[in-house]
Amino acid sequence: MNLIVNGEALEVDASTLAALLAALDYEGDWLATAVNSDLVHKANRAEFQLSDGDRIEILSPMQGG
Amino acid sequence: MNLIVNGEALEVDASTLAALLAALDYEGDWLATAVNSDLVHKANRAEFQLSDGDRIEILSPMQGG
Amino acid sequence: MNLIVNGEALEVDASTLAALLAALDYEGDWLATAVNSDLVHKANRAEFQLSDGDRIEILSPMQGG
Amino acid sequence: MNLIVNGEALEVDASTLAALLAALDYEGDWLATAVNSDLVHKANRAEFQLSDGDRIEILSPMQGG
Amino acid sequence: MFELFGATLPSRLLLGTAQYPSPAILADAVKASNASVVTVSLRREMAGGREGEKFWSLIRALGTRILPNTAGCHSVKEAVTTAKMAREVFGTSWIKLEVIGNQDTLQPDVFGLVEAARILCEDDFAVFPYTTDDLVVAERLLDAGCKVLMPWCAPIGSALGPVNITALRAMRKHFPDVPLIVDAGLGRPSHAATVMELGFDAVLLNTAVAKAADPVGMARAFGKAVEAGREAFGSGMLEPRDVAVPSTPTFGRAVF
Amino acid sequence: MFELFGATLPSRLLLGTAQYPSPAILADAVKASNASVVTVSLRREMAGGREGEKFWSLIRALGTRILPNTAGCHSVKEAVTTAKMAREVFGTSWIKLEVIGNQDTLQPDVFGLVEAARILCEDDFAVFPYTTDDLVVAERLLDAGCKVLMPWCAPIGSALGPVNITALRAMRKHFPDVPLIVDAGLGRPSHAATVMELGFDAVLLNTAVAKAADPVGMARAFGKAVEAGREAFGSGMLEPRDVAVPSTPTFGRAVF
Amino acid sequence: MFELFGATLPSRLLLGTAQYPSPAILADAVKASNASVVTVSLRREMAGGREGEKFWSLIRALGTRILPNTAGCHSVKEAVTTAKMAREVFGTSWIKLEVIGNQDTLQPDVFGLVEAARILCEDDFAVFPYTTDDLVVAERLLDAGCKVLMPWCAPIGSALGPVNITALRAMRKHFPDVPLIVDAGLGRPSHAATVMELGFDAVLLNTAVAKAADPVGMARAFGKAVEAGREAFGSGMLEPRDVAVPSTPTFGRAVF
Amino acid sequence: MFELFGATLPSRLLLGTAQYPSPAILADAVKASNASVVTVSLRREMAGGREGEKFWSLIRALGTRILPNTAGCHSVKEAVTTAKMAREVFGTSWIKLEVIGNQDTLQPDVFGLVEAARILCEDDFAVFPYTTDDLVVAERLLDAGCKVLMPWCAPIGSALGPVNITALRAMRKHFPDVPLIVDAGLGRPSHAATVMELGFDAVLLNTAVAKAADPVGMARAFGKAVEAGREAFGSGMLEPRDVAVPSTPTFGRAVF
Repeated sequence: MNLIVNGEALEVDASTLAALLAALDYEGDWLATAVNSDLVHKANRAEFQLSDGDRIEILSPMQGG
Repeated sequence: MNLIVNGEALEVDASTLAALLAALDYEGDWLATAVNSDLVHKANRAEFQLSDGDRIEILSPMQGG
Repeated sequence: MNLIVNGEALEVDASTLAALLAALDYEGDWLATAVNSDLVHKANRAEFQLSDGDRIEILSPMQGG
Repeated sequence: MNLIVNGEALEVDASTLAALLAALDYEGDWLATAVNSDLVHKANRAEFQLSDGDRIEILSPMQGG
Repeated sequence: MFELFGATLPSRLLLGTAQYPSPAILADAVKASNASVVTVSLRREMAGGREGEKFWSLIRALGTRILPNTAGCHSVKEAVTTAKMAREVFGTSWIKLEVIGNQDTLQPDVFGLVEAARILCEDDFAVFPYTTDDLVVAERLLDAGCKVLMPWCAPIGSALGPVNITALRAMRKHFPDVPLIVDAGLGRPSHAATVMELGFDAVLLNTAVAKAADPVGMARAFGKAVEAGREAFGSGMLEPRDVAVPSTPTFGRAVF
Repeated sequence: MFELFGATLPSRLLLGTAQYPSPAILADAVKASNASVVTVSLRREMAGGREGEKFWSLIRALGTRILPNTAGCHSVKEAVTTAKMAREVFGTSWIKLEVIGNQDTLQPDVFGLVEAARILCEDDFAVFPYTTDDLVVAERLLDAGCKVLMPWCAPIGSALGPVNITALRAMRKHFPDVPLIVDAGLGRPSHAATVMELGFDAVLLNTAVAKAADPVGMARAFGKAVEAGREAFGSGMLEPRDVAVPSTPTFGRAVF
Repeated sequence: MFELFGATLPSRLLLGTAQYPSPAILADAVKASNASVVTVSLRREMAGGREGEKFWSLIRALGTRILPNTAGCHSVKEAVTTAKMAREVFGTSWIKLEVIGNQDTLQPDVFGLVEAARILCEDDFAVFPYTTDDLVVAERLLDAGCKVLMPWCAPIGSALGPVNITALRAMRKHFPDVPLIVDAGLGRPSHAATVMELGFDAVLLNTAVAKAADPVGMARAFGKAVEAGREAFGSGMLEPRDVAVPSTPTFGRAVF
Repeated sequence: MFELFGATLPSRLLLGTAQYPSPAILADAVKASNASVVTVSLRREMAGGREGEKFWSLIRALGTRILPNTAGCHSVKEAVTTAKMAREVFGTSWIKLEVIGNQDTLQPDVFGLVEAARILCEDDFAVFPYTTDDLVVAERLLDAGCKVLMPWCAPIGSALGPVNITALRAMRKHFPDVPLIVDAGLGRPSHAATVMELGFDAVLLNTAVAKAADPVGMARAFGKAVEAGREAFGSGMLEPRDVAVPSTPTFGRAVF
């Protein structure tokens, strides 16, 4: 499937958000995910179906002012 | 008819805005009129029908900053 | 003898500065004395001869900024 | 005679200030002269005798703030 | 010379007409200030009244441009209707748009201001928005169709002068090509000169002149200060330096 | 109009003649500024030189009063001798007395200044002492015979403008009847207007005009600013207020 | 002690966590400042990355309250989604709401800010809006459900300190009971003390500490300055006086 | 830690002892301020009086260094004799030298000051001269033997704070190695922090603490502000910048 992950176009074989994270070796409960500009809760990643062209943001804590 | 003219409740016998101005002895082309918060052009005062409870503003030039 | 002590004219029977202090019931080592605008050391008060019209200042610690 | 004229050491054959000015081709009533830090009036230049080592200043108008 | 909405104005001073000791002093002050524009307003006329007519004749006689305001309006609706009434009475589409948002500081309600500006610009008014020094609000006003901006430099009538030079500088830098008129808060001619030196295109004031002990003299003073500030802006001012440098050359100094 | 040592001066601006791009620009700047007095200096003339003569003719042609200075003098002796030489050359007993005490700030040496002032006043000079804003020093200068004072408002050539308004106010208040001329430190016309609004009698400047991109335009700007500030001082300015008050009367406002 | 959203905070200093030379220095600076709250952010994590985890552990170890921000968001949508993601990651409903409207001054887009604030307040966020000193905007934010306001005192990272004291005073006076935190623009401890003396409830800063030559020393300095300003506010400061009065009593002075 | 005349002082705050509501409050304020030095004075004792003794015991109990002053002296002779009497009573050669030259501003008579300083330095006093920000006067005081300078930052008791930052900066720059103590004119802790940030070595104040509604709280506030300012000076403060820069890094920002 063609996705845009953190701004980069990727072709990944993953039907759900959880699968995508696993495929890309993301793990840890300090991650936050959004698909097409909307938050997807940790709890919903497993059943969240991805579609071609989805824009996914995977964020984690950083310094801030 | 019961009208509110420049904030004061009046009972006037005038069916049009033009008639009201005449009845109250208003004259002069430097006057501007509004009924219920909308401008009524000079040209339209004659045919502008007033209704009971209408709020009329009759304004003229003053100093301003 | 006519003296001016702390700005007040007095007639006192005292020939030395020490005698004057005693006569006026001044005591304490926290006092400083000047005669006619010059310091008179504690140690010199006993032999310091006063003359008619001398101006004596007797000062002690006070608050200051 | 050895003189210091406007800061420069010169040997000039001139016994008076007026002679010095002439020798150095100075002229004009807009000049002011001082010898050894004192003003010498225009009128006195002719009789003003110079001595060896005198410091002479010859000034004229300039821009100023 | 100064261009606004196609009009060429002989001076960069806009003067208010309120609060003068007398109509005669108002007229003299306007002349002394060499103002090219005067602001006016509308108020309720009494039955049979002629007050408005007297004032209107006085103003027309001044021969300046007229800029009606929507002073005292607190809502978009009030401001828009007042603007339309003003256009009919004064025969000009120029309008100083005021939508007041706070009774203490008489500062603009920037939300209502942008909304009213859009409505009036679409209705072909030449809108002079009385606004703050907020750059983002300024952008919105330009998007709404405004061609000129009138930031305050301090609360109306406060006479404090420019209280935030940093913001005024940023505004001038950010909008190099938009006519910027400082409106409200000026107290002294030196304040007017200061904002003109920053490159503002003009100033609008009222209270500082009208409430002076001698309004006519003060009007003249402001007129000169505005010219002075503008000329200085165009003549390339010195930047402040921390160390003193001699004005009289040190070369050729006598040594005694 | 402004009286100094019996002379009636047409303007309250005194202008320096140093550092202009050319003699022609200097002359035009003086005219544009409407200055009533120009300051000049003395320097070493080269053997056979005519520099001084050229400059002197230029200055005389301006038709203004001339105020020679003792610029660059660091000792009482230097200053006194320079003053005497200036009196002979320029034919005036007016002298701007500078005794410099610090090379960084070019500030006056107030000790040498008072001493030199006493000597020159006794010798019938009309002394214009370049001093600080120190009231006690000012008293000494008056005791020494000075009839006018010239406090700085910032270091010479710094263009910082009045850095200590509190001190300038105190000085004006303390010497209500002594002519006070702000000398040195002004950078912009608004600075000049500010000190004139405080009630100072005149300003003396040089660098801010001479080093501007357009000295003639800047000279004109300062000329107007000085007039503006003086007229404002005489016209009773508004005191700053903390809360805003409407300029347009609220009485008779329409309600929509 | 200082109450915010039911939490009792031991100090009135909120500190940012960005731009420190190292994580260790960040941790030491937070401790030295005695800050009760630190701000954090979110950024993209690389595949397989552990950066976020490291930072997150460091922050948790500080034992302070955490205030996530929406730094860099230019739209309402961005800000709202970022806030929701932050709530999930950081486990707090506190959010410093930034909707940037201008890239030069990094000032808030007050229109987007109010809209985003309304959405987040309805979603039970404890919103800390980064806003300007505009009273009317402040009213809108309170109407939108905000319980605290964070006005800037100068552009972010400018270190200019309070550039508009008049506006800050008006804000404090107008909202006596709303917690007001000065956010952005502070450069020196004296700036922090100044706004605390005006009665502001707390300050939030980052660059002034993180970019100092010695961030830990500077953090300590700011911590003390905030306490000093608050204590002064509560201790009744002297009003400035124009005429000097002696501190040492004149009564009983010796006369020599 | 801070060295003066061989003594190591635990803090950089010197506090006056005048005008407190009560002796107890004076004592508490000194403790709360952590002042390392207190200033005292001399006055006429009544025949049989014990006032001086009570005050003297109170002061000794504070355990701080004592700095007697010559407050109120208007002549060299007065100041010198007062200094000598103080040395005998207080058993210290430290003396805060005041020679007042103007009753309105209570500013120093710099002429008398330099003369008195010379006499007292020759007599082995450790002279703390209360002076202005005049660099030339400062040079004379050092020539006279002074090892420390105490410039005012505003008139005594005015609470105006530093009215001439330019002059204070110049003074610090010109005398990098001379201990400089700002004396008189401070009104708020932020003022104290400001001058300490400029690199001054210490501050001396009295009225701002003694006349506060809560002198003890205000004393504590000033104590902290002085420490904050000093630590900031040593920690390398940010220079103000005109354009805003983001504190939160823009790298890795999410895009929605």
